[in-house]
Amino acid sequence: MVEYRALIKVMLKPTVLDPQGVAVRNSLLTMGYEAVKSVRVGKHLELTLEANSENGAYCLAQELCDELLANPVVEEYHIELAPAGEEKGGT
Amino acid sequence: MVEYRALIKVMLKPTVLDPQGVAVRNSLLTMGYEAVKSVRVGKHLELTLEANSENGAYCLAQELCDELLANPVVEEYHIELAPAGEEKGGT
Amino acid sequence: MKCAVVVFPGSNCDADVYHALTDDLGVDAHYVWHRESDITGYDVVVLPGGFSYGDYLRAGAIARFSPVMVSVQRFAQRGGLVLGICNGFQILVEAGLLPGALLKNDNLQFRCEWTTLRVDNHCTPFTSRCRKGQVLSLPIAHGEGRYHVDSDTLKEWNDAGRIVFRYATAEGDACREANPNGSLHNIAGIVNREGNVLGMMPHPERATNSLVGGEDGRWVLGSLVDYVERGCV
Amino acid sequence: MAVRTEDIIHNCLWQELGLKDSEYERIERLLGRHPNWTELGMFSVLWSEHCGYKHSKTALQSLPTQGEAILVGPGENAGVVDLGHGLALTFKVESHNHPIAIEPYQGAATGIGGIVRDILAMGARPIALLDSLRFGPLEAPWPRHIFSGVVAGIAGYGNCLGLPTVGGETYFDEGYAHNPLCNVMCVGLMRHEDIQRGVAAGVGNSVMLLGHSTGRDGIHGCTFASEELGENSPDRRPAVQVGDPFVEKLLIEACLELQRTDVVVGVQDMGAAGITSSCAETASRAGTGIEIDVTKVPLREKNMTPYDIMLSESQERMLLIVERGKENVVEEVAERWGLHVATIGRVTDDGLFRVYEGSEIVAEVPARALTDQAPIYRPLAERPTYLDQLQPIDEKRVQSLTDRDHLKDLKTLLGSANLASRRWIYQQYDHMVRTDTVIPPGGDAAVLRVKGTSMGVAVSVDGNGRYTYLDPYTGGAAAVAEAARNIVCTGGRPLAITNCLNFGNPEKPGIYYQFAEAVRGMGDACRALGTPVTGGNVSFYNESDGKAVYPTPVVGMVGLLLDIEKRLTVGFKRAGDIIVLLGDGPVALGGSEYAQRILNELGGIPPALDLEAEAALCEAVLDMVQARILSSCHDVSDGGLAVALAECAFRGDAGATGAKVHLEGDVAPPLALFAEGHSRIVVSCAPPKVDEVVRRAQVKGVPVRILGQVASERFSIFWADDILIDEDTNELTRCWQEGIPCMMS
Ligand SMILES: Nc1ncnc2c1ncn2[C@@H]1O[C@H](COP(=O)(O)OP(=O)(O)O)[C@@H](O)[C@H]1O
Ligand SMILES: [Mg+2]
Repeated sequence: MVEYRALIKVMLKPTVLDPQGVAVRNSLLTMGYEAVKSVRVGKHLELTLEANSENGAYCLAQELCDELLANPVVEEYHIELAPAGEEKGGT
Repeated sequence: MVEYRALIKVMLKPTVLDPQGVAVRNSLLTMGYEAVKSVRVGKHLELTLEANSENGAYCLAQELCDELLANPVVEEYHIELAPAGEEKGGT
Repeated sequence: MKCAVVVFPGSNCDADVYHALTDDLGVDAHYVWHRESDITGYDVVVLPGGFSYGDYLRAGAIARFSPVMVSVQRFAQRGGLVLGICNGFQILVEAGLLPGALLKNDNLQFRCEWTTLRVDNHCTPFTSRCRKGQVLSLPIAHGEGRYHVDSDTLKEWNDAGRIVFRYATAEGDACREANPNGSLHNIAGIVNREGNVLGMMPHPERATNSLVGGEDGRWVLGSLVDYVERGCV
Repeated sequence: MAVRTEDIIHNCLWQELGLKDSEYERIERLLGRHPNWTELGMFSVLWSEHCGYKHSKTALQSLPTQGEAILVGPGENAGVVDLGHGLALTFKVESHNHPIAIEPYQGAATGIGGIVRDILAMGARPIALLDSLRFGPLEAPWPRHIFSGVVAGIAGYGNCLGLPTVGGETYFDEGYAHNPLCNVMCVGLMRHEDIQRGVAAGVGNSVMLLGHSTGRDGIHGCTFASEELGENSPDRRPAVQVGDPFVEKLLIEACLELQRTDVVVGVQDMGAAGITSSCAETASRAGTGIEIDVTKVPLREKNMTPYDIMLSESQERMLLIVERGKENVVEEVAERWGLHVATIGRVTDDGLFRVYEGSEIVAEVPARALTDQAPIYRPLAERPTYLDQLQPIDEKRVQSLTDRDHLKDLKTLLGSANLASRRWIYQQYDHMVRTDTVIPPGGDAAVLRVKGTSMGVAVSVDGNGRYTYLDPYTGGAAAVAEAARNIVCTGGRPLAITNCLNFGNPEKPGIYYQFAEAVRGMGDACRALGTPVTGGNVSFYNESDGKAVYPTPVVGMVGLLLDIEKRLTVGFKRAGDIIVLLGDGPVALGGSEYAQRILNELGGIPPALDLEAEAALCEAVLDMVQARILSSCHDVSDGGLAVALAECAFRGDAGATGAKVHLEGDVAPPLALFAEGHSRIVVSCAPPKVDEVVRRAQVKGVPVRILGQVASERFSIFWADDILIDEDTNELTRCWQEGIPCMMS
């Protein structure tokens, strides 16, 4: 068993209104940052997983997303795997 | 002026309690996913920016994080730049 | 009528539902802990409001994996009546018992206030006491109540009258001004295909006594009592 | 890493922990030796102002604490008053000022968490929250950011707990621009027999920790709360605590479940100074000793030293003293609710607080030395010179303002930050959950029903920093008087108060003068109005870069309605009802909203307060409540009479949203409309009841004046034959409702 870090990005589908993104963009505009053309806000999850292989880790992460971490009705996700590396504080 | 996409990850500092991460991990455990050793939940932001150069875009993103997008007291952030490419749904 | 009020860790309207049912409507209600798997013998199961599991990740996302939800699924499949209020609605949607999703309010704030709703389908076990188009005054209290669903389902649900409540003005106009959270088509409550599972964001249990502001919640909870007694709408 | 005792002595390291040299010497004397680093840390937190009340104890001793209704007075986690029917109410206010200045959302959220655990420790079910907030003017971005963060934080935490936030108060003023204040109050309900004490009773009993795991969060939070925010504060900032309302909710249910098992002999919340203060306090209250082993504490971070563990302020934890051999009962309940639990030690009989790390003793100090033997200072009080330079606002000048547009001024006031509708705030709070909120936020006091009885409980939180700045004694008294008036306006009889005293650095004589005078005023008012003090909280050092906050005593009051059907609300009920002003105290423009917003005058001399007149007014209204002759009731406070009347109209029932009022008298129109004063209440009644209202007022010696009539939807105020104000109420309502949302968007 090896430890992997799964970096998971969960975003609202492009067709779903993201009021948070709109609000962030508006405040940036009032702060004078006109160079910011659009903002979308989603979630970023970092998991430490045990798996036999990188592929196994990927499949596990995918399963977790499908089951719990993302809501397929409105969200889409993207998984990246990284070596476990330095432990960054426990949960 | 060129368009860039800034992908920004904002996470609670490792020493700060992440109640969401703990709750997600606990529920994954009761669902039988014992291979998941830790979970942390943060934000992912995608911005479209106009800048003169990649470096300019990076500095702008950094300024935005310091000013508004991240809370330096409890959070840390990480910026990645990508070519503007395909627009992924505007705000 | 015998009613189960499911208690998830973090539920906080369980006692309110229990109290409204027993004290104001004279219903025989019982708490059911989320780890229990036996819900036989009940006529109605209520999933109450609150913040199950802190509403962390997404409202209702974790609660749907509570052991009791397997029984609730089965109960619903056999035609049992299930009412999800607020967080209960969010759990039903996450569990796939109702279509769609409940997203952050468009104003990005938690909202607690009285709203007015139009009854668009009075032929359900949950609205049998109402008239079509009747306007009910019920409170909302949520941060994630913006109903969203894909356009095909929306059309199907619309056409089949499965959208039971819409936020509307006191005159019954489901306009933008009457919408407290940006919900698609002002949707406040929907029912499943079979008509036995209803989810709604507003809180009928907060409006069963004039002392705390109104009695319109009895139109909903009382409809259930009638239905169970009569066995039909 | 352990700091060696030699280094402590050589480098005077106690100074880094905020201890004075004399305090260090006192510790040496109490121990008869040098303290080690962990011990020094323990003293530094318990002897901080926040925990030790070093500078405030003497003044606070003058407050009245006895009364018929008092079941538990100061000294416990919260005071308790009797409601009758075997029921009791517990309540307390606490400040979280420093944390919100750094991180408004989490600062406010953890403030709620802390006060709720105080109530929980008394054995009560928390039933309601209130919040008293102060920020700088909303025109500036930083106060807006703090304000919106604090409101969101209270909402985020309180709503998740299922506790209704039913009231509060919110002021915006330059005096808070650099020192925002957040005071939160929690109210709990219980049966008499369930009252718990924070005692480590019964030698041999187990000391258990329930709730969250322990991390490095907030180490030295209370030392930090006892310092000014200065240039170098960022480095001294303790790790900000992040609240976990979900775990707190579980903790509430688990503690209440344990309450029914009889295995718990003592409960103590863990707030400031975590394990150190909770252990020391329970042992010292019980006159016992306590020993614990830090290796038994569930941790969430690696490499934590005994020092870290003892001083951690991790949230959502409770300390339980449990009958020996019954630990498994607690463990079962903890398991059911998914909470961490651990037996970390036991009660002893030697009066010592002994800390082990495994088998090694890492600290050993008398519990009482920590809790009761902090030095007591009698700071120097010196009347600040600014007070002698205050001049009454030149009323002649104001009287000459005959050409003012009073309607325009009224609209400006109604839309101003301090007078505009608070709906933007309380609609973010779940104020209805638990279905007991009979009078929701927006009235004078909030009223909760007590299910299963005909009773109601009224709660209010009040204070006026600007008045206190201009007249500290009267400001302290006025906070009590206003709270009482608010309770009485709903038909409740005031029972008792708790307070939160927010001041600058007490080591400065001018600040201590403000403090001592405000406390004196508060004490006099409590005696006059029959509302003893059941406890409170002091927050000093609200200064940044040497500039102190407005002195802000905040009073949280509870009252009782024996028959909730007799409650009264602000709004007019029927057109044609007669509007009557009860009380006729002196009015002034000093410190008023009118002076500030319209005249741009910050100073002046605020109105005087006659406590006897106030008491008579309260009695008169309560008498009328019993007789059921009133339709509505509202006190005249910020903004003066015109604003109070407008508020009655805004809240009026359909068809009763207007007023037609005639003013006259020896003051000029602007003063009659907008000057502020205490001891005034506007009531309305059906025409046939007017004589009785007048008679009952006169019996109590309360001046009465008939002002006019409730109208259907027009708001007009006349002066002899002149029209001062005449407007559609809807238009005024719009100004009032849009005030805050406009400033926040
Ligand atoms: N921060 C707050 N949280 C909840 N309610 C609030 C808050 N601030 C003000 N309110 C409510 O708004 C109403 C008006 O407040 P205020 O003007 O302070 O009343 P009063 O002058 O009668 O004390 C009250 O019902 C009060 O409880
Ligand atoms: Mg008032």
